Formats: sequence, structure tokens, C-alpha cells
Amino acid sequence: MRVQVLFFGQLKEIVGASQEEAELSEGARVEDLFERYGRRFPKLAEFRDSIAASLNREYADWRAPLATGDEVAFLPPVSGG
Amino acid sequence: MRVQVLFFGQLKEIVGASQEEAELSEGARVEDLFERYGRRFPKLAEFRDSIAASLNREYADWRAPLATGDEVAFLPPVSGG
Amino acid sequence: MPQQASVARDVFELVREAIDARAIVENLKTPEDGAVVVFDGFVRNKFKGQPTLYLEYEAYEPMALSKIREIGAHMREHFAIHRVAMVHRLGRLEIGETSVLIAVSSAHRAAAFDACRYAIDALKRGVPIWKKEYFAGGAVWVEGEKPGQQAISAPSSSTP
Amino acid sequence: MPQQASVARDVFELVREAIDARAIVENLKTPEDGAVVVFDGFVRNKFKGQPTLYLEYEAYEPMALSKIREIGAHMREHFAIHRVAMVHRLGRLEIGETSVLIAVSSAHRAAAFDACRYAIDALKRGVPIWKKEYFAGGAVWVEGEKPGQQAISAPSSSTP
Repeated sequence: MRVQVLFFGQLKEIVGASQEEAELSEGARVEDLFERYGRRFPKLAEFRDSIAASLNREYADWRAPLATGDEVAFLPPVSGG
Repeated sequence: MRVQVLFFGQLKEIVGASQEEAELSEGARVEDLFERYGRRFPKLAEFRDSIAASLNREYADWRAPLATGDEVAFLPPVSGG
Repeated sequence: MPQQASVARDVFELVREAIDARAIVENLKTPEDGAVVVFDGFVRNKFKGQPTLYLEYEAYEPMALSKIREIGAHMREHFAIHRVAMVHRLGRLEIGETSVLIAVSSAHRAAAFDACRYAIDALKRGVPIWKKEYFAGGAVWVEGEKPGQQAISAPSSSTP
Repeated sequence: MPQQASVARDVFELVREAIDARAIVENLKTPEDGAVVVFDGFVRNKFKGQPTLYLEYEAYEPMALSKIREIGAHMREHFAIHRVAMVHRLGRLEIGETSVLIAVSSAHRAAAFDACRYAIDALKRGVPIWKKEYFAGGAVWVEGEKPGQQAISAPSSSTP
């Protein structure tokens, strides 16, 4: 299945892209997607505990299962306001 | 001794004046001054419990002693803001 | 070295013309702050269900101004704020016009919120200002609370 | 018969131009209200002691807007308020420029204060927006809090 992956703030700078498509095997969860990027970008993995994940623009559990067409985003600590 | 007496809001309308001079005997207190006006304007006396008094532009006790040249004001419930 | 613009210039005023909220707030902001909290109180179109035509504010002006300044001093003493503006309008006001504007700047928002709330509570209970509502059928002096110093120096539990 | 002007028109926006606080607040006021509380957050000239040149905000825009709307819905549900405006600016901002404006109108001031404070707290912890500070020597993404839904739906004890 294919999902959209979005990166913001410093995560975007680590990955060098704000948006990518990712091909995953059936049954993959949000955390699997993050781990894949963490292997490619070890610095990203360090952020794991301070990052929130969203699935289709709602905050999501790391164990949430993915489906084709989903939009996943990795959100570093926010600083709006 | 002579003191200035000020009335505001509905008290001013009851008394029909915003400012008067009053001649008092030595030793008179704020409450004596108010009682004098209460006798002249019985409607004023009814307000006694909801009125505050000020002496020289500071909130004052009803038992505060007066001196010549003092400025006394009778302040009905406030409604600024 | 502090910039000129950062010199504290608090504003405490009773005015008879329209209150220019924008000018007051912009004047208050300095680059050291990060937050301004503003309370804008304005004339409602009804009083106890009856349509208001307009209203008039009067004050014991010298005492009112001195009490407003005391509120400002209390704010500085109790809240970590930077600058304060408190302006109350007197005379005739039409529906929707601002009667009171309180603006507080600070580096951290909690202090500005707390101080602004204290200020309007203290003003409404401790500053000698009176409001008269005019209706089609007549007029009435609005009775708020019996005024007193404790509203300024020892505000109730609704404010920290 | 209700006036046209009194129809509730809440404003929830992400903008890239200067925020016109006056227009937003004036648009919010209706004759039924009596109070508006405004929070105006603007760019400070320093960050951790270092002089800031300017800064940039970015957002996960569709999610940020939807979370801002959720904050508005939560405000209506929990506070007796009349109207709400929440506007956040994105892109490059200079020192002193407003980054966020929240305005809340109500008949009674306590509700407007409580709702406005909840709104800025929830926005700062629950809305995906990020700030990058630019200094003479470089730039840094400001790290606030780990975001999450609980900032919006179950705010901490600092707000009622």
C-alpha cells in the first residue's frame, strides 16, 4: 500500500523533504513507517520521544494501522502562538 | 469648621446639588455630616448601608473625624467598567 | 543598553472622547514583550431586558484617577507584567462604544491575563464611576457594588 | 427580531499578511455583548538572550486549521461566550508583529477571560505550528511541547 508522509520543522530539514510517498506492506503501523525513516536518518530516530504522529490530520497512536491513501505526518514539538 | 461635601449619581439627584459647603462644629465626624443631610433628605438616609464615604479622596470610615477644609464625598454603589 | 522604546510608559486616563484601542495597544507593545492581554468593555444594547438608547458615565474624577493609578501600582507589585494602560471614558456613550479599555503587556501570558482580570474586577468595585442608562421611558442609575478600598488592595478570590 | 449584525460569525484563519487586530475585534463586537477579551501575541526581540532578526512560522495547514476550529468548538461548549476569532500568521514575521490574535466576546467578562486563556494555551500545545528564529549567527527551530489532542480536549488545570 502507498501512503503520504509529511515532515515539519526540523524533521523536514533532517529528511530533506516535506512530503514523500512510501510503499508499505499490508498491516504496517505508524511506528513501522517511522522506523523505516529512522533507519535512513538516524538523527530522526533520536526525536522519537518528543514527536507526535498524525493520521489523516488527527493525532494518532504510534500503533495505529495504516491503509492505502493515508496521510501520515510526524510532528516535532510545536511552537505556535 | 467648613468642609466641602460632594454627591454623585443618584445621591446628587436626591440632594439636587453635586457640591456644597457645610459648617460643622468641632469634633464632627463623617457620619454626623451624613446624618445632617439625611434629615434634610429622608430618601438619602435610606441609602446609608449601600453608600461609601470618602475623605480627601480616600475611602474613609464613617467615624473618621473631620477638619476644616476637608473634602467629603458620599459614593453610591459604583457601576464603572 | 535598553532601547528608548522600552521605557515604561503606563497610561491611566479618564477621557471624554472615543477610546482608540488600537493606538493604546500599539503604544503599549515593546519588543521585549511577547504578549498583550486586552479587556474592552463596551455599551450593551439592553439593560435588564429593556433596550438602551445611550448612557452616561460620571466619575468623582480626581479620586477615580487616583484609584486607577493605585490599581496599576498593585498590578506591578503582584504580577510580573511590563506595561499597563487603563482608560475609562466619561460622558455620553452610544451603543457599542468602548467605555473601558485595559491593556497589559508581559513577557509571559499568564501574568498579563491575571493582571488584566484583577484590574477590571478592581475597577468595577473600587473606582468611583457611575453609569446612567437612558431608555425610551426614562433613565436609571445602575447600581453595582458598594465601593471600597478592599476591592483594590485585597481583591476577592476570583483573582490571584 | 435579531439584527443581522448579531449573527455569530466566528473567525478561524491562518494568514500570511499582517493581522489587523482592530478589524477583527470590531467585527466581533455585537450590541448584545458587553466585553471582549483579546490576546495579542507578537514577535519578541530576543530568544534565550540572543537578539532575534526575524522569524518564520510554518504549519501543517489543514490539520492546524481543523485543530483551531476544534478549540473554538470546545470554547462554545465550556464557556458562556458569544463569538470567537482565532487568527495565526504564517511565513516571515518581523519583531513586534502579531503572530497570533485571539478575541472572545461575551456578556460577562469571566467567561471571555477563561475562554481566551484556554484558547491560547490549547493553541500553543495542540496546534501543529512551528517557529524558526533567525539570528545573526544562524537559525533555530523553537521547541515547545510535544503536541497532542489532550491539549485541546482536556486542558491542564491552568484553565478551568
